[in-house]
Amino acid sequence: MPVTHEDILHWLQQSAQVLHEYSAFLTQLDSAIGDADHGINMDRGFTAVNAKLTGLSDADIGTMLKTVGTTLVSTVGGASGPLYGTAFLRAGMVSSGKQSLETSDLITLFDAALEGVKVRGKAQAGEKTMLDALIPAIEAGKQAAANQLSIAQVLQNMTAAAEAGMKNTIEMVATKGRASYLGERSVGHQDPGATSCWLILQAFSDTMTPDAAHE
Amino acid sequence: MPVTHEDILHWLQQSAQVLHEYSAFLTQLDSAIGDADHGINMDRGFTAVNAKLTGLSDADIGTMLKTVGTTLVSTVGGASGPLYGTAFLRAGMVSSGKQSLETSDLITLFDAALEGVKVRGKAQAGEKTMLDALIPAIEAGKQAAANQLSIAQVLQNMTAAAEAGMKNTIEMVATKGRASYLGERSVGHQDPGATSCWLILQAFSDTMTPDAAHE
Amino acid sequence: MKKLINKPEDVVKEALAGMAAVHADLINVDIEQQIIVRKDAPVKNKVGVISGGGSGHEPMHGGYVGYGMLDAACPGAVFTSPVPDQMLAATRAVNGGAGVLHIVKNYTGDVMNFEMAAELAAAEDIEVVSIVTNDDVAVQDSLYTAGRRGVGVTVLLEKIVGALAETGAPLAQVADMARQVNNHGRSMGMALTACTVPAAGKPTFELGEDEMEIGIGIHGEPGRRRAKLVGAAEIAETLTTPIIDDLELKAGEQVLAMVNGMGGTPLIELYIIFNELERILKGKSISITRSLVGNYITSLEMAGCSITLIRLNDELIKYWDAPVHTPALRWGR
Amino acid sequence: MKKLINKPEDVVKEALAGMAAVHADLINVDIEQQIIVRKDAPVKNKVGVISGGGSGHEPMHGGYVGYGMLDAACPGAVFTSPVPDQMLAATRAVNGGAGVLHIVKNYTGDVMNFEMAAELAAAEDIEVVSIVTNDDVAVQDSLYTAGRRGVGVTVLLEKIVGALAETGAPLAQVADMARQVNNHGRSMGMALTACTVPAAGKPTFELGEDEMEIGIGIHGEPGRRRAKLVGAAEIAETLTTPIIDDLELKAGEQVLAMVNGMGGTPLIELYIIFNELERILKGKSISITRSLVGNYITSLEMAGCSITLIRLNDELIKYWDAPVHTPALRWGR
Ligand SMILES: Nc1ncnc2c1ncn2[C@@H]1O[C@H](COP(=O)(O)OP(=O)(O)O)[C@@H](O)[C@H]1O
Ligand SMILES: Nc1ncnc2c1ncn2[C@@H]1O[C@H](COP(=O)(O)OP(=O)(O)O)[C@@H](O)[C@H]1O
Ligand SMILES: [Mg+2]
Ligand SMILES: [Mg+2]
Ligand SMILES: [Mg+2]
Ligand SMILES: [Mg+2]
Repeated sequence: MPVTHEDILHWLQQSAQVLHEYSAFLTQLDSAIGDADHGINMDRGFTAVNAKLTGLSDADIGTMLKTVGTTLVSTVGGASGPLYGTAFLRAGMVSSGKQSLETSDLITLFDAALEGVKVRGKAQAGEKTMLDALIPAIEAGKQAAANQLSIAQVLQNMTAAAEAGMKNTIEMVATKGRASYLGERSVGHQDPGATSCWLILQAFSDTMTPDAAHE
Repeated sequence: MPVTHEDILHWLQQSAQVLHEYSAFLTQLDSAIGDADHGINMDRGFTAVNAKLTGLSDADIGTMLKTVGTTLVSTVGGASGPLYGTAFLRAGMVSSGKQSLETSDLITLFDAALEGVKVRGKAQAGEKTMLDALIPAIEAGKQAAANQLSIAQVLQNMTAAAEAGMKNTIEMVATKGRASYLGERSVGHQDPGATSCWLILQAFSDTMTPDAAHE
Repeated sequence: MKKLINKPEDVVKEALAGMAAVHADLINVDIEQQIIVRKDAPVKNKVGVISGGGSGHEPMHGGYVGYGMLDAACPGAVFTSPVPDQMLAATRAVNGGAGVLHIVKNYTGDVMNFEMAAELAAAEDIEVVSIVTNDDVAVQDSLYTAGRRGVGVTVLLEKIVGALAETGAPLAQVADMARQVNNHGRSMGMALTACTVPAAGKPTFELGEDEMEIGIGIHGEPGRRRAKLVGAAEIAETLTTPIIDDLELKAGEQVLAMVNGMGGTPLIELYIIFNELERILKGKSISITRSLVGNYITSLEMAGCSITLIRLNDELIKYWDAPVHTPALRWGR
Repeated sequence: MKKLINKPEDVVKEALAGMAAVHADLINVDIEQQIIVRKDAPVKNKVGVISGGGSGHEPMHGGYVGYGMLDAACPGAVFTSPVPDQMLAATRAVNGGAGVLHIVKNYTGDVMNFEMAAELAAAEDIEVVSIVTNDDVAVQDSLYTAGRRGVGVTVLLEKIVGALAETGAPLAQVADMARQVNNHGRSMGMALTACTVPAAGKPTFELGEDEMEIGIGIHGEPGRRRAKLVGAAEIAETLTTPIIDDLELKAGEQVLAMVNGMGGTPLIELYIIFNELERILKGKSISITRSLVGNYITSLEMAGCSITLIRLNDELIKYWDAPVHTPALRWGR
């Protein structure tokens, strides 16, 4: 079963809800190695996204994701605004006109998003950023796709890899973003952006896994 | 035995020492209903007085007390500076040229000091100030003098009355000085100025009571 | 106690040395006599205007010494009135032959010390007039008590009266203006936290996480009452209403409004309070013709604010707008 | 959390409304677009100079909008870079036909958002040059990391560059001057306490009664290291030495020195730090030719300070001394 237009809508709603619930937690993570606003930022952005979703019920997936991107750029600010904004914008650009996504579309979409984050943020793996959740997630997704797993399982594997990647950030020394100012003192703390990245992937996976939402 | 020039010197030294020891306590009292400086103020003033004492070994009692007065005026500031300063100045004026003080001289001296505080501060008994220690002390002194008690006992009675007066300030509503700004909230706190007044009298009494200093 | 200081007993002296270094173009600081004097003092035939009080209220008063405001300031120990010697030295230093105005905040200590200084100055044939500010509506005015405290109005009065003195007006007129400003001004303050006198080393009082003090002065003292912490709108209302009532401000009148920080409150919060103040006054058709928002009369690092309103007329506006050039207030030159 | 606010989510909006009311003569505040624009913008044929960043650093940047300094400022949420929409709106509002300079503090978020705004402005044929300030010596400069933060120099640079822009100098020259000031300036900060982001409700970190953070930025973050609290002399030494070393300041050189309060530290302590700074520089025969002491780039109610030094030459002095008239800095008019 491909990812439908409704699934995307549901995913975004779910993301908004989860980011709202985890707002204080993300802010607390950011408080340790950043400036105590990541949860507030993501919550503000996805609340704005959520408000736009009703107007998007007839749009194609590309338009939807591009709208998410511009909304995040216009409402989040900070580092995460341009980064997630660019990610969704790029994802939208490669999904133009689509009403549903097959596994290969999904991989293309995530690759584009990753490229967007990299170009915008000039970071790479191992610098203790959201990339350390996103990169292993996409690798796991490609692996799962190569193994012909279902879309739901592809997303489950991506989420699990993102979670592992997120946990790996704890031991990393930050060299990009605000946490880099702390140098060695950044070690021992989980990166907030990697955490929000995992939450968003998890929301996607939950959306595509029939029973997950009712757990 | 009259109060000698040396007794006065000793009293002033003793006052400086006691006010230094009680500085934090007086400041704490002032912190509750004032501005947390009375101990600091008195300590600063009597430290300056102490430094002048060596230069006064040949002076008469009047000159000594006047010097204490001007020194306090010049170094204490706040409310207590002009009040104690004026008290000692007036006490010095009525002791001009004296090398020793009989009981009656002592009463005159204290009356003059009290008059000085009253004229300068425009307060009266019952307003929760140093007057509430000084006034009952002088009354007790006059009573003791009328009963022909020794100077040491006069001063002991004065000190006891000052202590009782000081304790009575706890229940008073302040209407003069900084504590007046607290209105009813000033009740339940002992007045710092009444406390320093008691300490100074106690130092005098100790000086004149042969064994007190060794207790 | 967490402070950027060396030894508590050196705080005032070292801060004065710092001020002297930063503002060498405007002021001379006499560390020995502990006075801050306008660079070009005494200004011939101009009334000298001085003030003073405990330290810990910075920028008041030293920050207001300069063209168009004070001729000298006498900073005492932290929260302790200066001594008459300082006031006498300042009076001498600024006497340009037209007499000297002493601006005294109504605190027993300040009043008595300035009184003694005035007596000493009189003995030297320097004409001195003292005026006492007492604008704090949190304290009831009464002949039988120490009366209301002098707080925020003092700053604005020093500006207005300083401008008048700069014109060469005689002492009696300058003193009259000071009394007029004081009569037409009222203030009230509140605190979110206490503060710590360096030599005391401990906060002046303890306050719960959800409590505030209403009706504080500027000496780290508790206020008239303790209350549950509420929002900015309600706080502004609590401070403003007694001021409006006491001044009997009417619709159509105009005021100079100051929202003053107690030292530890960031500017962003003071602007929020001002926003509320504006709303309240607009609701009563009183217009804020001039305003000042920032830390002008503080209580060390205390968090909190005070509101001051002065009823304006054209003359007061003229002297408010006149050029001033001091470390803390500057415009028009 | 003890703050003079209403709802955390309304802090920025209400503070802007307050600012608009207080400084109506100098600035227009567009609450909707969340930008603060100089009253007479766009000034024809003058380079527009804008800056922006998270709120919570007041008076920066909004307090520096006005004659001789910024043409507009874009305040983001507290400690959060503003969004490109704000920067684009500000860029449009100040474009007088001579192009617009974006002054960007080096934070990943600020840099990326300003970058996107510049792209959008370019698409509208508005010439934009961005310059990035990165003066914090607490952070090691490196091509492989986010690099040094932009802190205190930003304020002084806005003043100097704003004065140059006021002369009608072309964009390239204004941008060159900005780079020059940034290259010749360094800062370092320390904290005695953390601060609380209103929407977060809790202090950003915990610090013991005898501890301080050395090498902090301006976002309530912990510093490079935690240390035992020491006296003002030693603190000034700790902050100043790396600045002097990094700038390679030599005997005989002159500097513009700023001692900046983080928001919760009283002025009296900042003067004490300045006194120490003066002593240190005097010991190295470096002269403080111009100076600024006060709260200029803050971190909400954090207690602490930062020191900034900029190597001066005659040209920089000229533009520093040029008239400025903004809510927070004013002289010469
Ligand atoms: N250059 C970068 N590339 C990728 N991600 C980054 C980069 N810089 C920061 N991030 C991510 O952004 C997160 C912080 O976002 P947020 O707190 O919203 O913004 P800010 O740091 O501006 O306050 C970090 O936890 C990190 O994952
Ligand atoms: N008008 C007055 N008459 C007599 N004593 C007074 C008067 N006002 C204040 N005092 C005394 O002064 C004491 C406070 O002294 P101090 O703390 O040194 O000065 P300040 O109040 O200026 O800080 C009070 O406790 C009170 O006993
Ligand atoms: Mg952050
Ligand atoms: Mg006191
Ligand atoms: Mg005092
Ligand atoms: Mg941020």
